[in-house]
Amino acid sequence: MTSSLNLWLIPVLPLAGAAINGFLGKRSSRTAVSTIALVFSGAALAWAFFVVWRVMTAVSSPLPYEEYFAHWIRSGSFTVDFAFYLDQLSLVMLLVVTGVGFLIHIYSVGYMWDDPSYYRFFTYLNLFMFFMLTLILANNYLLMFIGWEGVGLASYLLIGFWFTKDSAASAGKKAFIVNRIGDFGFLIGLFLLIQHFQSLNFTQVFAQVRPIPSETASAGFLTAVGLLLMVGACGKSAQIPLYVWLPDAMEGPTPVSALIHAATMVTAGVYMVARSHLIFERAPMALTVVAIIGTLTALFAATIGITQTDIKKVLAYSTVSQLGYMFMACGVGAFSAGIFHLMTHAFFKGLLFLGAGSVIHAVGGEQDMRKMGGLRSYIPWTTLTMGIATLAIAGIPPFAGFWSKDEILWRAYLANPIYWLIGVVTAFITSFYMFRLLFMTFAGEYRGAPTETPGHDTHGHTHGHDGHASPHESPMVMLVPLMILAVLSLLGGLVGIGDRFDHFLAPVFSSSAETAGEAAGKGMEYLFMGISVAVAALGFALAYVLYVSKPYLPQKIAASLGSFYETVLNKYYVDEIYATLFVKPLVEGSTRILWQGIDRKVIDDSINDAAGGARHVSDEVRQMQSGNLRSYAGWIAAGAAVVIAYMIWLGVGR
Amino acid sequence: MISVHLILFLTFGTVAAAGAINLLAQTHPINSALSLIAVMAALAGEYLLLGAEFVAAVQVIVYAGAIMVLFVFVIMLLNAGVEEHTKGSRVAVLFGIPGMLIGSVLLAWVMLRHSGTEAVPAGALPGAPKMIGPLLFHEFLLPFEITSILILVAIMGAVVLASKPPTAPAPPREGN
Amino acid sequence: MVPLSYYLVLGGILFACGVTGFLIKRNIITIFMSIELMLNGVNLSFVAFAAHWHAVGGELRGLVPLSGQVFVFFVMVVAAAEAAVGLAIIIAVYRTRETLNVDQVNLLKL
Amino acid sequence: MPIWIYILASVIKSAVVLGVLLTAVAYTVWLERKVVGHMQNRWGPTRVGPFGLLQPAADGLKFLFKEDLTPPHVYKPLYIAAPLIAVIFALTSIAVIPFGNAITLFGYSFPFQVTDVNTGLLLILGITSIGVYGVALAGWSSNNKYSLLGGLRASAQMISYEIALGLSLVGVLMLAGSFSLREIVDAQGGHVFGFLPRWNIFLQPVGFFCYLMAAYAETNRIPFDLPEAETELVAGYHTEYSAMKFAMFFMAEYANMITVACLATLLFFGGWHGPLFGPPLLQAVLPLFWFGAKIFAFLFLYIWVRGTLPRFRYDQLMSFGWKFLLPLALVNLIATAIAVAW
Repeated sequence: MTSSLNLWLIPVLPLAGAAINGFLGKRSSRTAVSTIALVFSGAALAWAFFVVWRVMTAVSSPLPYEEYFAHWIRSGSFTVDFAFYLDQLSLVMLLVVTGVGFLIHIYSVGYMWDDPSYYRFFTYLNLFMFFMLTLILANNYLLMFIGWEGVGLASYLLIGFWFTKDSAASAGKKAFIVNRIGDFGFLIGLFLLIQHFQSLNFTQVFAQVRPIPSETASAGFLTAVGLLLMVGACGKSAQIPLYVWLPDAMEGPTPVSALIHAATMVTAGVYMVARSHLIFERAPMALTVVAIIGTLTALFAATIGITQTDIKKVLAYSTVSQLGYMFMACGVGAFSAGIFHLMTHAFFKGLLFLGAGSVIHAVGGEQDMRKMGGLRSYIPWTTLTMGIATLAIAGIPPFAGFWSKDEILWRAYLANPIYWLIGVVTAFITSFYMFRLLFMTFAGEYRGAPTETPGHDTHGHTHGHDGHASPHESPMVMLVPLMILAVLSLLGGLVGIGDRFDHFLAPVFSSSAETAGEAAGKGMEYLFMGISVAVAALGFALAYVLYVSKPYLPQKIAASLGSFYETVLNKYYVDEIYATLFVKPLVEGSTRILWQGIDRKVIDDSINDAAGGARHVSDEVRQMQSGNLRSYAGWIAAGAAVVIAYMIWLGVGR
Repeated sequence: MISVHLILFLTFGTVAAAGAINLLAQTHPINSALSLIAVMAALAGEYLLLGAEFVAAVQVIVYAGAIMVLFVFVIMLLNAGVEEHTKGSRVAVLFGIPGMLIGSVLLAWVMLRHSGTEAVPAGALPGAPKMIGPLLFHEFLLPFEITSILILVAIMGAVVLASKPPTAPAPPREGN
Repeated sequence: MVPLSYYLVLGGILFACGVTGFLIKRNIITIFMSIELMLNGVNLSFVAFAAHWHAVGGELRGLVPLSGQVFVFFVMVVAAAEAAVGLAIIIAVYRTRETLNVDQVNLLKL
Repeated sequence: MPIWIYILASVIKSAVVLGVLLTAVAYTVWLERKVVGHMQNRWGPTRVGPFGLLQPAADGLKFLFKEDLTPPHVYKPLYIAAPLIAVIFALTSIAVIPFGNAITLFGYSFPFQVTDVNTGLLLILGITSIGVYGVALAGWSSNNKYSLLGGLRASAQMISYEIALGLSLVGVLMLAGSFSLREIVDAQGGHVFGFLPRWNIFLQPVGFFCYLMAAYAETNRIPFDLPEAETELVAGYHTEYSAMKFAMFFMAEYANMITVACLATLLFFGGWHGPLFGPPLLQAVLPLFWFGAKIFAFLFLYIWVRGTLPRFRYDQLMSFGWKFLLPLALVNLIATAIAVAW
């Protein structure tokens, strides 16, 4: 193969940035901090591009390419190395992460400029990049898991970035804990893998998996592994039942929501499932579970999205539902479609969040859409870019979202029309609430009071130039990423035309399901395209009617729906249910039994008694230490006699 | 048959044992010291019997000539008198003496149980300086160096310990 | 020809006398001498063993010839060091406590 | 040779050597008095016999017949033992000293030496180191502060200088490669550069200097005679002694001087080596003559120094021994080692 690609540089560069900023940032200027952060993340992006160039120009495609860095665990036959693995899948992820990450870095420079702990933010951000890239490039599950946990940590730190704010801190904790639940499943899955394959290395594991026949008849070992991995994925990618952390995660700064909780980290689950597709393909039951979970999540989250009024919450739920789409794709075996949607979603959802950030920035920290409106005249660029993104997510051709979503729906139909039906409904809802968001924010006239400082404080960061009466466009440094992302979400879908993306990823997902698409006639596919477009248009129309032409209708409808509306508004009371089902018993139990029962009564008492006993004994024994030299000598002599006797006994025994 | 070797051994051995006993019997440290010197001289004789002439010489020079002189010197310096009989520690009597007796009896039993098996000829091996030297400076170089460091440290420690502590100025006396 | 055990027994006697002296003597200096006595007993057995191993051809079994005698030198060095430091300590103690009786120097405790 | 001849020869040799030694001791005293006297512009002993040659005999008689009184407060056993120890060890060390080559009588070869031990030098060192006890015990047992101080000084001084003494000899030993005095002397036969006799004095001048200083200190001679410094401690360790016991100390001191002189001759001045000429009988006797001559020279040096130099102060003594002599001997040792190895 060609000479080394030095993949290790890509993760290490952001780490270096994080280290420098973390250790020196406190005393260096904002400019220096942002320079460091940008340079290192940009370098990572550049190197990623270089790698792509090398791969593309290589005469014989060097993929999959493995790079051994250092060995880490060597226990018996089981070895885990710091080694990196690059194939088409990780290549796509690599580009997405570095690209979007870099853009969001740039954006953050403007967005976080006034934050007191500016350097901390970029340290965390670079740290996140490092872990995310490790996750992507790992050549074995364990290293992947390190990245997995690392991004969890980074997300925890960034959600709780404004840790002085109670809600932020608790949101961070919530995210962390919920993720732990998922990771638990993931870990057990890994243990199972180790037990059966004595390895976590992708190539080795998959090499052993390939010959195994599909467990169609009965759920076997691979099913178990698949389900466990799915649990992990649910945690990380916010699927039912573990999605609850993602909406709260919006407490973090908006760029974080864009980068971590929309574009990259939350898709790690999808990536992981796609990465271990061989296992899933041989475990149809697990695959079905994936599909069902994805579908339900998509619908469920979308419905919640309708009622939310916090602009970021809406986006959060839409993220959850889009992730549901991806899992649906994976579930029906259309991994490449899932990854495709992952990529496009990274573009337009990142763009949406950044736009939302720009809006929030514009109105001075206000997040409630009811206090917005008519902003298009104030912030035209943001309006334009967000419009593009909305079209993209709603699935209007030729925007990116259309291609990927359509692909997914088509594949879903091929697998099972039910999926397709739900998918279409979800698509309708999606386009509805997205346009709702768009109209509520930009259309009509401005409903918010002239921006006031408290608004910022609730948001935790104070605004650049206070005392302005009206919303204002964001600085260029924030707009440029918006535009780039807008272009991407406009054209990003084109790479999928004619299954080019499929063929690109074909070496990875060389499975039977891939070719099914060609089996069915193209004509049907076009028909389905039409349907989904029509649905999207329908959603647009409904949103236009409700929020532009007849703004009084929504309240009526809400009133008529009554309790159901309440339920949806309160997110189906899922948080409350969880609280009563799991949290409260846990807290009670650990307080009563673990703390007061075991810790106090058993552990502490035993320790105290041991100490007390030791004191009593030593009080007696202390008398032995009379300080008289000769008595010591006496003890020694006696002891020597004993030793001699013992040794002689040994000698005689032989 | 009683060889000259055995006779000499017994003679020196008797002297050594007698000296050791005398060391215990004497109440005045200087007598104990002298009897110890006798023991060492006798041991030097034993070493000669065993052919370890260099060891014998060093035994006389170092032990009898230097270490014991040091002892005598200290006895004279502190003008140590006959030791007074304070009440001893019960432990030493109750455990120490019996322990010592048991141990030595056991050892003697074991040794004599294997006695006569191997006989050591007179001048068994010539421990000439010419042979000791290479040993000290090749096979046992590291221990040798370490002991040299040890003795150096000991010298410094002795100097520090025995040097007069800085006496604090006496407090001014009130009254006449 | 004298059996090895005789030498060992002699050494044992000296050692036992040393222990006894340590146990029954009150004078610190005498106690030190008892220690020297023990060391001498050990030395004797060292030399005897050296001769013995030489006699039974221990060199053939990979033993360093004369090593027993070499150990004696090390013991002597240690004894010298111990005597120097110990006597210095005795002098220091005598300066402060005005006595050489170990029964009256019993600060070696809590 | 048959064992009885060996024993007989040994007895004769011991008797002769002892006689010669005692005579030498006696006449060294006479010599000292004479020489010092002349140095101080006096005559020294003249009355008894020609040039007072019978003076030693007279002294001996006096010591013998004087009342031997023992002070009541002394610690008797050691008080009596001390002079014996001193004189015995002083006289013993002469036993291993060779005076000349072996001569052949009746077909047997008899070395001019009481006994030839192949570690003779070590033996002498050991004996001299034991000799300390005489002085120390005398000082302690006579229960008198002057004596005690003398004894303390003696023991401390001897311990200190013994180290320098031993180190100064190691150089010679390395050159000769043996502890046997005879071999050491044989190693000094012949010449270097054709004309210079290969005596260690030429190869080991520093060693010789160290040896001389240390030896003077070991024998408690001026300028190191603090143990018996009459001006501070009445007579040092033998203040309480009288009559024969005192004489024993005296003899011990002079015997030690002679031993030291012998050693110096053997180790540094090529022993009995010297120009041989004349008929065979003369050739047989000349070595003895050379040996005696060298020893005489050393004794004379002793007396000369005594007549010339003042006495050290005690701290000077110690600092000289530890801070000057010992390092010097060490340096010499290292230099010699390097030279020999190379």
